Amino acid sequence: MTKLVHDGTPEGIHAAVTGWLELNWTTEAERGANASDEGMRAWLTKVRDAGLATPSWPEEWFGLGISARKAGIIEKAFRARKAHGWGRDRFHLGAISVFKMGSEELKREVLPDLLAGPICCLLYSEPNAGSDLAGVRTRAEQDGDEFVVNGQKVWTSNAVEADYGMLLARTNWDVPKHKGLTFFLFPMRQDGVEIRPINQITGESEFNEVFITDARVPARYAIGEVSEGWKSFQTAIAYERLIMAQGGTERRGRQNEPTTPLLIDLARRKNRIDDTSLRQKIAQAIAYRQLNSLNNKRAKAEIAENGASSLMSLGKLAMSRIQHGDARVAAEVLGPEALLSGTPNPDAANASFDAAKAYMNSIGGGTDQIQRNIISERILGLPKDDAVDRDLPFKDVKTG
Amino acid sequence: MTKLVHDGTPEGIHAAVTGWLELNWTTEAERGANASDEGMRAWLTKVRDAGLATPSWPEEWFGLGISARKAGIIEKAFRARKAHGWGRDRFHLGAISVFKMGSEELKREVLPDLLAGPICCLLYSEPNAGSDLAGVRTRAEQDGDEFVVNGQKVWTSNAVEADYGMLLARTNWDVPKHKGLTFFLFPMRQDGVEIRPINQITGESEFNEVFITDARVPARYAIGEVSEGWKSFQTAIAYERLIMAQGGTERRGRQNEPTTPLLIDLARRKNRIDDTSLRQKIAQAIAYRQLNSLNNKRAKAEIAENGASSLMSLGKLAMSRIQHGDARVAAEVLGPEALLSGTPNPDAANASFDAAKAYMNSIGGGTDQIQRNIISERILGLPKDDAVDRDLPFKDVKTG
Amino acid sequence: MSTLSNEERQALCDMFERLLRDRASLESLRSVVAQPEKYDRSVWKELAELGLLSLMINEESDGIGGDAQDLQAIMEIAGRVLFPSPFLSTAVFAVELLQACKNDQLKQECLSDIAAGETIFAVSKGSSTGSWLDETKLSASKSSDTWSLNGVASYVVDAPRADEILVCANTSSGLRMFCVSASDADVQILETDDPSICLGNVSFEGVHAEILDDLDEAAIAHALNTTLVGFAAHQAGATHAIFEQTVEYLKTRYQFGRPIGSYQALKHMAADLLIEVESAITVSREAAAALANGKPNAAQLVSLAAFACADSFRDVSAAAIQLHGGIAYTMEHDAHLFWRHARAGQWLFGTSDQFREQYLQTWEDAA
Amino acid sequence: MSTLSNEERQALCDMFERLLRDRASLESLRSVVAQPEKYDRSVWKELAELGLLSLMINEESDGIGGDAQDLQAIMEIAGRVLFPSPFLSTAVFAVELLQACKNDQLKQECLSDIAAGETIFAVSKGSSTGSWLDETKLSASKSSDTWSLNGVASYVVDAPRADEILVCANTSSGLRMFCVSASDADVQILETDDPSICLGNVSFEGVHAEILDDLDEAAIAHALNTTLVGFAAHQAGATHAIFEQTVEYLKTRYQFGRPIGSYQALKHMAADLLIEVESAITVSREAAAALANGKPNAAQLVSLAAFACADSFRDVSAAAIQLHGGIAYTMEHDAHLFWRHARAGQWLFGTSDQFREQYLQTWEDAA
Repeated sequence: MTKLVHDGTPEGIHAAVTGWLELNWTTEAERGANASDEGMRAWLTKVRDAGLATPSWPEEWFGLGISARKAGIIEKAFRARKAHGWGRDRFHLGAISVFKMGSEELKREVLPDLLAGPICCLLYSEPNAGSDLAGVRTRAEQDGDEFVVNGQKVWTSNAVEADYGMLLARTNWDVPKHKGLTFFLFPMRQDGVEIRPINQITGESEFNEVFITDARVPARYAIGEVSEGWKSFQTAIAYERLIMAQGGTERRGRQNEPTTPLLIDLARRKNRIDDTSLRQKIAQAIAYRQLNSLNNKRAKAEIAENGASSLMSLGKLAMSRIQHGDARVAAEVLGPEALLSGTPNPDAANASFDAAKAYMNSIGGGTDQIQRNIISERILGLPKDDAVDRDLPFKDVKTG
Repeated sequence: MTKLVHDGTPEGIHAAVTGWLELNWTTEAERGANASDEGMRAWLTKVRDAGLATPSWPEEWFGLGISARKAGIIEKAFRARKAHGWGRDRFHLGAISVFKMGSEELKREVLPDLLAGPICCLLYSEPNAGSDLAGVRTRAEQDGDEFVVNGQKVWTSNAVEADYGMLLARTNWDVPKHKGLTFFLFPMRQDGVEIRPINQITGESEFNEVFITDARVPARYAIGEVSEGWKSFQTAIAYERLIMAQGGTERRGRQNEPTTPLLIDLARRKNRIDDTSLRQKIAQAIAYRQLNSLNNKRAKAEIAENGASSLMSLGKLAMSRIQHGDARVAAEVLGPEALLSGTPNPDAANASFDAAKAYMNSIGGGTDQIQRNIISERILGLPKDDAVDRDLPFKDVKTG
Repeated sequence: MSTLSNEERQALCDMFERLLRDRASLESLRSVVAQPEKYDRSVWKELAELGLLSLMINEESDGIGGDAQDLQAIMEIAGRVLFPSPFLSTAVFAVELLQACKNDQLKQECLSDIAAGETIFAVSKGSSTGSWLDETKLSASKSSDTWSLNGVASYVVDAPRADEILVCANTSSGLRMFCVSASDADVQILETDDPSICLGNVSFEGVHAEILDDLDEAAIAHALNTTLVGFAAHQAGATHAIFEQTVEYLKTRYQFGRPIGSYQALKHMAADLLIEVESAITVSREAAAALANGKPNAAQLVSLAAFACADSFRDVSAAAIQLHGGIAYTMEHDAHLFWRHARAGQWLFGTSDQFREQYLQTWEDAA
Repeated sequence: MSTLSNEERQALCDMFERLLRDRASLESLRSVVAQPEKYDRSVWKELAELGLLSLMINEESDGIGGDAQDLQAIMEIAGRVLFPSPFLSTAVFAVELLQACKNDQLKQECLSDIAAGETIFAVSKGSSTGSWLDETKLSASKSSDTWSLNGVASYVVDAPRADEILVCANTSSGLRMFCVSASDADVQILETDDPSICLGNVSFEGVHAEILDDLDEAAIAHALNTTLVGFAAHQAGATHAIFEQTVEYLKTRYQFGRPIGSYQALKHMAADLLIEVESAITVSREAAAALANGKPNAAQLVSLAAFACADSFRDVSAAAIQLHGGIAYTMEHDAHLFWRHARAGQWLFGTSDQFREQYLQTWEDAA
């Protein structure tokens, strides 16, 4: 429990954290953290206790009470040393949600643990609640000071690794859909939680189905009030978007502008680079990617200047055209080779994989159609569709 | 008033009408009909009186009371002689509407005249009632045994030539929109009817705006009951569709399969026929046209066999892709020549005209979007959108 | 012209449909194509017993004597369940070629073996792409009355499961077709992206071959056109099936308290797709009718059907995944089977671009 | 780099915007372009007085010394009202070429005439298509120190209203650029589909020409790129304007008791178009910035802007008519003015296909 000592100036913080790392992130500590769960937990506990996991949080809550900008100095120092454990105030959705919306009691109970290891998965989507997340039908019924949970969740990544799930469940069926939901920190390691991998059309299994049968969650693990979970959930996904945007732009940047666009490389290797009409298609595919990358760049500049940019909302939809288009051009470059698959045919296997994977963008995380709704309503200000289910008691909402 | 005498057999009818034409459609009669309105009226009166204008109607209503199939024999004979005046039971919307839906009194009053010359225009669309025809705001108010009409109609063809207009007007504003409409046979030749040509983006003026100010229509000229005009109107447009389908398929047939597709001809004349990628576009354009033509052929066969074909509803939407696509390929064939216009540059002028004219199909007579609604709801059985204005008193319907 | 009456054709179709429903449903596809030969030999035997393998064999050779329209009707049904089999290669393409040649003994033996379900054929242009619109890479030479073949034929449909291979080769008197025993050639099995197709590269090194007598390029083209009509019909049937399944899903899947098929964006996608679906069905039927009746525009319509059906299938099956949403992103769902098969259809006999070019030429020639 | 501060650029834009609002609104376009010269000379004079015609002229030649980014900002504004004028030919392309040459007297005279609004220039590659990516058809020969030109330059922008023509011609030492008095050449006025552009074919028969000294192909390419950025910005501005007008219409037009912009089919069209609109604006600005700052990828971004802006404008203006419905099918409505201008933009400096090809080459060269 020895907090980092610093003088509050950027220089002072930099010196303090560098010194702290020098002292603590020893070869031995590094080896320990990378070797085992216990080693990692020991290290993360040390980082937490020094206030370095969540420096922007108040001192009484594991933080140093410094500004986000100053917290960035700490992140940078950790990154430079390739040390683990920083930035849980920015990147650990479970910890953030509990910290921002949990009760005092819950925070005292779980935050120390959450900041020292456990990861959280997202128990949002259900087979019948995809685009319509507020339509979840997983049932949580109070039984003393616990809730008994029954239902099925899908498209959960890291379900196997997770200690907790951020669970959206229905606690009241007699009110309109947004008003009967509760948002729980749900313990995953218990009987009644069965995890099955989903086989994707790409051949991957990044996601799981989670079957929940008479599983239990303490009532005090509700994040926010019972049956007011939609508000907590909205706050949580706003943080999630922020996390994805911060993590995402860097990755996207690299992906968008390789030194030689992959399609040119492929066409050269397949001796198709001189085909005039194929060249047009390759050029257009590269162009769409570059235009999107330039739009992202402009969005960042606008955010830096005004704190917001409507352009941010266009990227995901644009990416669908890019990815489906790229995959189609790649297949055309390959010609009949695209009929093949398997390790002896890596180019064909990649082209097929990319063609299937493009649906991950155009369907997952809000379909293209949902994105177009969002763009036309939030950016262009076009009127919303009437929601037929908005004011109905949920039990009366039609489900087909 | 000398009806054609025939024995009711196909051969007998054929012989009788051929004989009648031999006797009456003399060089002199032909010259008269083509020379002046009066000459034409005299001829049409003769045709009407012989029962040849509306052979499928009962004998007491200017007809011969014969089947539609047998009426076809008469049409054929007239066509063979290039004689005017046949088929008003199939192609004169005003006469058909009055005959099918008008009161006994109205029929006696106007049918004799309608069958002997006058043409009818359609006073349906308004500036604020395009896709939403039942939303017309032209007002008809009863004043004794007349209605006083005020309002504006658009997209009326033949307004200048027309003696009557088929008018859809609102007679009750306190009931939902479909329930307050009256369908009138409206006399066009009166004060208070002002006609202005619409200048289309093609350079043509096929249509007019019709401004109606305190014009009058006798109450007995309502086709169907007052304020039950939506039903009459629906019946009338069903006839209109039939007329367009019967007239349209022949024209379309010719247009679809010229000996050499126009794009090939153009590409040859412009020395672009060897351009590989242009050839792909030309081929695809021709293909879309031929596929539509084959679908129409299949539709006709299905109609002949089953009396109906869902394929009939696809043609108009398909034609939008065809026409916009053709125009674009034509411009690409022309290259910079497409920048030009005017009589010295007929190919460019045609390409520009066709590009603009394509909107006539994709907007006029029900936009592509309306067509897609119809196809998805009526053919595929997908659910209708909720109509927010269906049950509101019309005066409370929002108009922006 | 077919020797079948409309009623007989309908009875044949009904029989075939029943067989597929009972023995080759879409549900069984995954397990069937997971086997090395990628088809169900017992179903094949049943096809033989029902006489369906002799659909295209003339009556004088004890076949049914069906024509392109009969084939079209059967293949539309097969397409609906992506029926995996060497039917098109064996019972259509090979039959048409053998019937047109003058090697009486070979013809008689092969046709009766085919009808009995005992011999599987692969047929190849011998090109490096598998396309029938690219040139053959094989050469044939004759010494003391026997022909031998040299070269490689790539992407040969059904080669890994074939007993006999019919293949084009260049001779001093032009392009001719030869019959080779598959065991004499070197067949390399290709791993395919679409599990329902069977592909191989076939190398010939001085392989003994029997030439098909009096079979000129026009005869080969006619057999190819019949096969293309069959494949177009197969694609049209598949397009129709995945579209129907999608529309059904739009009606039964609810989000926000209403069927997703009530959303205009999805309704309009479906309306546009319907044009594709109906066009595919129409053109495959029209091409079959023109071919069966020897119409002068038969070749034109076959080219049109070849690319129009391939492209419609590609676009409709791709949209079907999008319209289904997440559930179609799983291997368990059938949508990707159609999508993969449509993807394969882009290359199996020739590309859409090649058929479009050929189609344009038929218009130019006609003018 | 520009000599203007951000504030100065903004002030210039505000001034230009005011001028257009007062004197060159979209409403006035039809009457202006109906006149033989297709532009408003009094507005041109005002541009001169406000100094805008010397935007691209260096400070040492008494100009504003603006760069590609300043030009981009101005042209985006011009595009919003489809401002018809010879600005791009005269105040941009000609200025850039003249400034790069070493003919001091010619340069000084021309630049001051341009700044004063007294001379109109046309600039041409001398190709048969008007495209700068096709080869010049003109040849220049020199005898006793004077050059004379022969050949025909087609689809030359602004030629019918130009006093001077700058044109490329082939010489024994490669492609060079010449200045010709328009009165010495034979200018055939072309009737245009888009009334806001002015085009001519120009025949040269032994016409006396002054060669622009030390102006090599790289210098010509740089002047062209600046012009292309200006035109791309003009198209981006026009695209933005017609899109905004369309979205506004979707909000105010009611059918079936609700704004048509509440229908998902139209909302989704608008969402897709927004990507086109923003991409056009972004890429025209990025290309301008790269060019102004001498970035190595400037040529790549200019090619990209050239076809991306042309194609976005074409697609957005075409959809705008559809989204407006019947009202946009009338001459009185502005939508078709944008649509026609977008159509013309497909060919004015080169086709999108040509720029796409050029763009791909920049990637290949970079690799």
